[in-house]
Amino acid sequence: MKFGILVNEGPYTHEASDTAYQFVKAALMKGHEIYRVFFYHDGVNNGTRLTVPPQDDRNIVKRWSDLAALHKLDLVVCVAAAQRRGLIDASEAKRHGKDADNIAPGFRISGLGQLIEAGIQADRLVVFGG
Amino acid sequence: MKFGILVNEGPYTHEASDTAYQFVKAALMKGHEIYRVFFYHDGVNNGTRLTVPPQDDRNIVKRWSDLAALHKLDLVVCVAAAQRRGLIDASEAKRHGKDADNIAPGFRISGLGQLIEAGIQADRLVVFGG
Amino acid sequence: MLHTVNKSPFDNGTLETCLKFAQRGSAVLLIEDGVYAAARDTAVSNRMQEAAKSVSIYALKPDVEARGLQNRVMDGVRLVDYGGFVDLVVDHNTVQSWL
Amino acid sequence: MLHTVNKSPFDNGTLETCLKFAQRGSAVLLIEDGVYAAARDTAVSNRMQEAAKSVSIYALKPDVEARGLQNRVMDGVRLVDYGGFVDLVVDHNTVQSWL
Amino acid sequence: MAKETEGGVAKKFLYVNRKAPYGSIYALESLEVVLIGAAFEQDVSVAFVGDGVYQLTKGQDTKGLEMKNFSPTFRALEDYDVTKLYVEEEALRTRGLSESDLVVPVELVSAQRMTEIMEGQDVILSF
Amino acid sequence: MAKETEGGVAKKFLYVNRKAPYGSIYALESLEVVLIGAAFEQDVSVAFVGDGVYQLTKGQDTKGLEMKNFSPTFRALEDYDVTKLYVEEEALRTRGLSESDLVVPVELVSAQRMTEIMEGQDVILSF
Repeated sequence: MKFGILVNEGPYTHEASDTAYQFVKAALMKGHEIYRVFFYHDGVNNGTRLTVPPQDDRNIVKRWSDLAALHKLDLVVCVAAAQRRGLIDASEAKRHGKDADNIAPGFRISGLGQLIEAGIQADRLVVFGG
Repeated sequence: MKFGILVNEGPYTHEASDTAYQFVKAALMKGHEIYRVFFYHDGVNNGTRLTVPPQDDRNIVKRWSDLAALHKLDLVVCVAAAQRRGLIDASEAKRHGKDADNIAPGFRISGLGQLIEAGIQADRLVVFGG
Repeated sequence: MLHTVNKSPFDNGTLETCLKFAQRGSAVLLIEDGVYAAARDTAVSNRMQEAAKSVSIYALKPDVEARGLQNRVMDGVRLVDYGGFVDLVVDHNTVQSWL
Repeated sequence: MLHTVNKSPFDNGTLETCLKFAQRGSAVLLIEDGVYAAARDTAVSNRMQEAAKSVSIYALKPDVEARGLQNRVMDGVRLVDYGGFVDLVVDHNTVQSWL
Repeated sequence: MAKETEGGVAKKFLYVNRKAPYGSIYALESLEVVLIGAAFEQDVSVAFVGDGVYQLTKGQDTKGLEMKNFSPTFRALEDYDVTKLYVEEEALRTRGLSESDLVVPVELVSAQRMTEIMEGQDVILSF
Repeated sequence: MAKETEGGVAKKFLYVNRKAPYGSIYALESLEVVLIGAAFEQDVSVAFVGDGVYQLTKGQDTKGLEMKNFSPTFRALEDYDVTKLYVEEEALRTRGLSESDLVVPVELVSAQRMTEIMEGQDVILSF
């Protein structure tokens, strides 16, 4: 079965990102397909490569990046939500005259249409929020 | 009177940062002193210079930076909370091998002791949260 | 003591918790989504009228206006602007934010 | 339909709202802080027992264990792991997350 | 439940709004999803339950907050062919509100009717 | 209310915990403030009300969440001279818990007593 996943809260602050990650991992292990993971609201903050979590804690961003690399997951960060919160990639940085970017490997920035499309294409859309 | 201010939520997502900003501005207009504004939990995200808010919306980060410049405010971002969430300055970036930093002008990163000290030194500590 | 409450009273227990611990004579300032508790004729307005007998209730005017409540504020709730919020903090020894 | 609830039932109305709209025969999965509603002998356990007569109640085991509730789960609540969560989603046509 | 359209099969999308505006950004960002989603020619409904009904109230004046008042945007939904707006009647009543306090025409529904609407969907996005 | 110490005047700090652990990070980051604050030799109290009492419960096993179980850290508070832990009795009872379910010795207090404790503070940090 094909799943779409929506993550609405940032890493560490709320458990939503953890639950979504464990759900995705379990779905993959059962042979399901993850059509897309879409990050909205504060969920966009899952896509920054600048976190330095405590040594004895999980690395939420890296966990997403690694899982994406292993399973060719499509991790999409909403551009509008990302702009409000300071999550940008190199081309966005250039376009808006910013001197740095912070997006993590495996994530891409795109529009809200990608969420709707996931709702259309996937058999189930599951929302993880705060 | 001397005020300490604690901001616990990020820009745009919760109104806490707006309320804290308006409170600080009003206190300054009344001739009070702002001993320090401390950013904790998701509040650290107020300190990123990479936001690109919509044209017709307020620019929360710039508003803090401008107010800090005008009134020599001490805007302190908690280092532990910031590391979890990917808010870093140049020296933190270097120390942790990150290739970019994102802190905005007028903010500095320091420890939680700065919050306790604000509680001790200020006549009132006011908490703005989510 | 000054208490602030920033949550709507309908889907959340924050206001109730604040009132449980607010001593007679203290002040309660409704801010952000907390201002919905200041409206007349709601499921919590009796509770608020009762509370107003033992504590002073204030509501932050810019938040009241943003939510279209300016003509619905119940008797006994005083509106303050951000400067009034500052004055309330000055006038009380401590502030407790109920989040 | 599968409903998920991720808030504690004590300071928040999310569970109550979910139960209000959950049709007889649907499934309710308690996750994250929502699992506190699965505990025996609390102020909401009668409400949950009542709800269990018309909907199937599940709780996410890793969340139950993290909160030390493993020996307190009330009769009639079924524990599932993340794989069981996936199966519940597969077995129902839609999922509604009550946040 | 999906219905056939020229472009293929349209899915039934329901957006469920449970949060008041301005205190947090969920209400505004939910509306942004509805607007973008309207371009996809699906079968769209929007539900307002609990504090979500506050999003639709008249008389919002956000100047003091320096925020944008987005309540007029709900009036534009009709131009996007988003016309099925359902409001939980009890939520309105609990908050001392009636249909005349809202910025757009809506269908007031009982909890039972709202349940049926929810049960009839393919995709539910909750905020 | 402030009392004199060798280093000058100590203020009375109260940390008020109202959030359950793990569902959000407030509980953990609140504890981090208490630990850092302990070094400042102030007069520290910690209150647990509502869902905050869940932070102290025994038997937490977070392996399945891949998170760190921080409940044992409350036992270390004594080493930092943080010994005034107040728990709202009604909050415990409502949740089917008693003092024996908690990882540390605490003082169970009535709502009235908790009010008095709050009123006696100089600085209140709420989470």
